[in-house]
Amino acid sequence: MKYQSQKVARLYFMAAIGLFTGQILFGLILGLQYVIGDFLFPAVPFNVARMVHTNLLIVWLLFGFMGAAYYLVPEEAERELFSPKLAVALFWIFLVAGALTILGYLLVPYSGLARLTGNDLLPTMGREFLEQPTITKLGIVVVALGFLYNIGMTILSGRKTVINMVLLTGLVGLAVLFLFAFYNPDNLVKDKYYWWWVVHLWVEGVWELILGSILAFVLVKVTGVDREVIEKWLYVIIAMTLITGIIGTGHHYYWIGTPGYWQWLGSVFSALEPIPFFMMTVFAFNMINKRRLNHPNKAAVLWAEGTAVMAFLGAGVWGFMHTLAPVNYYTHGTQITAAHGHMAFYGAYAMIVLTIISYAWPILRGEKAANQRAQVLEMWSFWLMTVSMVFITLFLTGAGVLQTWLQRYTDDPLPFMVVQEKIAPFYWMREAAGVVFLIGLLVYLYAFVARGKPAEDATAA
Amino acid sequence: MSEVFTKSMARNIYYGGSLFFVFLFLALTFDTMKTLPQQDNRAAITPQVALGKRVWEENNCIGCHTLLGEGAYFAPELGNVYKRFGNSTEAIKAFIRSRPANGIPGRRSMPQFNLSEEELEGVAQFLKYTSEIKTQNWPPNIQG
Amino acid sequence: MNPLLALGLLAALTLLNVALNHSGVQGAWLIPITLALVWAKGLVIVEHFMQLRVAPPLWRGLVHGWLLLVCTGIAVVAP
Amino acid sequence: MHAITHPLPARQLKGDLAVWILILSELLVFGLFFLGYAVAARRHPALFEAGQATLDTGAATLNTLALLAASAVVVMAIERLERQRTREAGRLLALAALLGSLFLVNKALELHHHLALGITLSTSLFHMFYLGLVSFHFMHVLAGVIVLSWVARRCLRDTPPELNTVWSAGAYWHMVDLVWVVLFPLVYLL
Repeated sequence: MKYQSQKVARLYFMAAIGLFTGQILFGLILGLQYVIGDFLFPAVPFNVARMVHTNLLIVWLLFGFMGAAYYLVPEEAERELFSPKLAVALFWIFLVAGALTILGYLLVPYSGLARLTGNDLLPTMGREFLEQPTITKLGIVVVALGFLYNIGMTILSGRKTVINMVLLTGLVGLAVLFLFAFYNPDNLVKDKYYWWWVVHLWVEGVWELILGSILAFVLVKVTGVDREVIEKWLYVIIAMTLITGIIGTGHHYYWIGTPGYWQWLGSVFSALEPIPFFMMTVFAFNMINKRRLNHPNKAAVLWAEGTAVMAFLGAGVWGFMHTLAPVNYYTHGTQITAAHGHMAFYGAYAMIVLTIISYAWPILRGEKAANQRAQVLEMWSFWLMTVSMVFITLFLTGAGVLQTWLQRYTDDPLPFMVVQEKIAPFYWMREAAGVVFLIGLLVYLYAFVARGKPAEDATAA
Repeated sequence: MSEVFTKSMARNIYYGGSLFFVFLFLALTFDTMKTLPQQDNRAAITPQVALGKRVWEENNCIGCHTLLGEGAYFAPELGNVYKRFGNSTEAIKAFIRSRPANGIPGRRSMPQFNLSEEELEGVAQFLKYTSEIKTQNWPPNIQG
Repeated sequence: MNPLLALGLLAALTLLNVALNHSGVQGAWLIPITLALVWAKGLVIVEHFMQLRVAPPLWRGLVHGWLLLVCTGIAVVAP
Repeated sequence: MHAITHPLPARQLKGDLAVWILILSELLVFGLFFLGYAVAARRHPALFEAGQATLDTGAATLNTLALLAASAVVVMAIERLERQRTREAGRLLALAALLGSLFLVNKALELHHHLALGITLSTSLFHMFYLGLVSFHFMHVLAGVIVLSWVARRCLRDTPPELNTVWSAGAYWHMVDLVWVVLFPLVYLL
């Protein structure tokens, strides 16, 4: 660790892992509710559990991104963080606000939460992924602005590397696009149209800039390949991401009341969306093959490779599978979407956060890499989680194909609930794969214990 | 190497290309907003429908159902439920009203939301309005 | 090829194409011929304007492949 | 047996790899739209024939010639620049930009004519393809003209950009031309 203020990242990483664990537990509850319909009903109905599952995902990824930024920005800018105190203060504000929101979801009926937080004044609640009370959304804006100020001042007054500039554009885009969460007209079509400006332009736009810059940073560090080479590929890859991804938003505008031309625009541009992911995979493996040093942190290298592959499979291949309008006409809003969502989020975003944590955590403890045993455990957890995510995706795909066939495609389509019962075996298998994922996560957590005392404390003693 | 590959050109492509497509996207958004009145059934948005949308949101219906295919995949699509229920707002209201507070043993069940008559009517009108949005003939059939 | 000569060739091919399609003649061969002319024009642009004749085979192949694919694709699909 | 004394000159891609990656992706986008057009035209022959009848082939032919001429002039300019005749190159590039602008004006008039009739992307499938393809291509020509004008200005001031940059600009411009060469017969003639 070169700069003292990088230490702030530890707090953020700890919170991220904690919330990740919560997300997985609620995922298992949801999976069970798919097959045992009255599980925990009416105490934790499905909609509440799902809201907790998805909101925890978003929040832990944001914690991860912020931690990553606090770690890598000072090192890239070659100066201390502008204000470590602000970073710590924002951490606690964000954590407490997040925890209160989750508790609100679990303890108060959602309509009560809406009343309690004055949703009538500026109604923004009750839209998928944006379920947070308006006051929480305002809190997110405040935290984001403070965070951007802190990171921006550090970057602009230090060395301006490509990695830092791309990260900064990604973070600014993240904050700006979130403002559309406050636009909620009575007109459902307009509501949906701009809702995607947050959701799609986040995950298939600015978040990919963040992903790209974190991956590039880790690759620079673990391969020793010339920064110049990595940076220009970073530029080209994210350029391709935006060129295909911005108009690619059109694949969400097929059936929500928007004009028909979006079917052509969305199909063509999103057919090309796998290209930047493919380039990222080729790029990551190329850099690792051309490495000029053997970094002792093998686990971090594995996570980086895993991100490159799984992002391509989940976002690229599984996205392409149902992105063409004539296909999407039948698969829209089925378990195919769920399959794609699971692997894409895990492969692209969960794994990149786990990559930077894997790389940075030992350094924050004053060692270059974890001990052999801890690394082996971490790599076991990598394989357990990744392989079970592949199976979760495959089972959901099976469920989705069958659902599409029975409910949408045959001459004599069956009602939703009848179909759900027919595809229950797939849900059971998905739940089993989910349990294996949890075991992988427990191994991951145990790997932290197996690291032993930090080197810093050891020298101090 | 037979190719020249410079960082400055890569940067130009990133900024130039992004800007180009941002403009294109804004232009398309402008056109979409101009076209929407013919598609989005806005004439039907009464205060009742607006109230219904609020009730829909404040009970987090999207947490189980899909609406025009977006949402959770745990419960049936509701974009066309008005038509599926025989073009009847009464049937929708009756269904919501009749949900057992403690669920159905072993099965998925919609919670009892204890909506007022006014709220019930609002939700039903909101779903009627939604079913009349021109969605390029989606969903493929009445089952949603 | 001298650029002006190339330009002359391209202009001639263009005018030929327009004349062909406006002469009122009909026939199953009209579309293949039109696309063959397009392909010929594309060849001149790719080889002599974009200078791909001196480029590594991969890039040359990619652009030529695109041109061929688009021309034959349209010829096959067109009514 | 003769030993080869002069190695063959190394094969070289004229222009920056980053630009060529962009060119390839643009070609892919246009290619997919072209095939989409062909499929749509096959499925609705009457609609597309009627639509085509309303287009002004004469103006489009003139436009094709302007674009082709601009491309040839760019090649001539680059030849001059490679021999350090910078100002001459600058004048030729300015001519190319002018020819490009001619295309833009002509096309803008054509688009304006259609828009004034109240035609939009949603009027019919034909108009969606026609307006969509033509204005998407229009934006590319516009970008190309801006780039060419910038290079021309630098050359005229005797401070030309690096040869790699000029090649890149040229390659992009030729791509815009290449796309039009397919687009023109597809939309206006077939």
